[in-house]
Amino acid sequence: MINVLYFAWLRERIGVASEQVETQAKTVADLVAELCARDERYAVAFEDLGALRVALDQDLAEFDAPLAGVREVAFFPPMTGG
Amino acid sequence: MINVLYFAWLRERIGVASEQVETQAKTVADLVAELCARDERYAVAFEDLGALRVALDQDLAEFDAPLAGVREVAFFPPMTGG
Amino acid sequence: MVIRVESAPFDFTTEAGAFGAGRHDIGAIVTFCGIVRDLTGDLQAMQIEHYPGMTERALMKIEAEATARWQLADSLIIHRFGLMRPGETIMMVATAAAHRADAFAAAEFLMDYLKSRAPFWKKEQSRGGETWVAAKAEDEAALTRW
Amino acid sequence: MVIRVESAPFDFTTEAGAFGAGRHDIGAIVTFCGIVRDLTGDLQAMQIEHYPGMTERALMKIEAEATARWQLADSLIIHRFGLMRPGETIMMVATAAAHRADAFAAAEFLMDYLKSRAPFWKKEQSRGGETWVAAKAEDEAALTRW
Repeated sequence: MINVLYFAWLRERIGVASEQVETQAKTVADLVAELCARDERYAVAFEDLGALRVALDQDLAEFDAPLAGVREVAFFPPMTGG
Repeated sequence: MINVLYFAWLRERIGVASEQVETQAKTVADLVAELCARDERYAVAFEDLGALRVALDQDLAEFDAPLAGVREVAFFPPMTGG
Repeated sequence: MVIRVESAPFDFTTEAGAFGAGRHDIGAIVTFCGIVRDLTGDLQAMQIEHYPGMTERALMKIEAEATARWQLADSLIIHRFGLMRPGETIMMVATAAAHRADAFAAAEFLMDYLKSRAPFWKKEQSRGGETWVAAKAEDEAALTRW
Repeated sequence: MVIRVESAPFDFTTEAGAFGAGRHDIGAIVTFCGIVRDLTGDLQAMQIEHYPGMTERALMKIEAEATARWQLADSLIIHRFGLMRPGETIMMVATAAAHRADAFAAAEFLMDYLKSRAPFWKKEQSRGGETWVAAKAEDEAALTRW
């Protein structure tokens, strides 16, 4: 079980802020593919991965990063702090 | 008649903050030479012109600048504001 | 070295006044204050969302990096989340150092990283509706100078 | 755009708080505050001499140059002269802009020029005697970046 979080417009499009996902995905990209296959909302939200960022256990990561041992995955648009 | 001002350690070495000088000097360098010829204090103070700056009527200038029309000449070490 | 992530308004004046107060080893203090601006008069509010936990973690990493790169006597980051009105203070950064070059460089570094690497997202609310603020290419490019 | 050259102490907190207050076209405020530092504990006081008339003139030129180069909503320079104790504020600069890059660049520009082109001279008084602070080659070199 992985805790998956969504922020900003990604959260709005998917319609939930977080969810528990049962997955055997090896990488972030695999997890995204699983989610997209599950529901059209995900497919639309994840259409352009170049416009999205991912954090694994609260550290920024790449979409090809392995999920082994990861407890929390967060997806969000580029950050706009400051 | 030109009003000549001295600041910081130059003022301390020459012993006055300002003085009226009767001069026919054509350039700042000529004026410095006149002053140095006048008294040993000036010769010592103006020994290294590279360590000094000059302002003509309150604008920074070079030592070869002409004095025509200038009413106030100021000599001082490099500035240390801020 | 203080990091605060909070929703309540804070007083920039008070924070800036307290920062570095009473110390004699500080020659230079630089502060940056980010404010909700409204150039057109259309903006009603700005909503800032963040990622609790990761935000503090990211800011701590950024501040540790600045402290490793420059000679800093102290540093401070305050960043709000939630709803803010035009003219309200969003965040501030302060750096203190013996010399001004360290204080300036560290403050700019903190700002550049905080813009693109700390998990905050801004949404503008105007009469016309709500819009998520897009990240700027120039903000990402600013990171390459460090 | 305000320039003040004065001997009386000023309160950085109050000045920073009043700067840009109530305006909605400002997104970024950068402040720099220069403080009498005493790294060794030997310094008793700092005496700052200036060239009345030329000082204001030089600061106005520097500020006009900054305003011409960057998009500034406002700027402020306060510089003291006379006797100051360790920990006291010597001077401050503040810049306000819609965007942070303008505010930061203008503040650094003002500081760099003010260091080497405004007629102030610092003298340190310690138990061992009095010493005029020498201009640093790095301060002169800093001007070449603009």
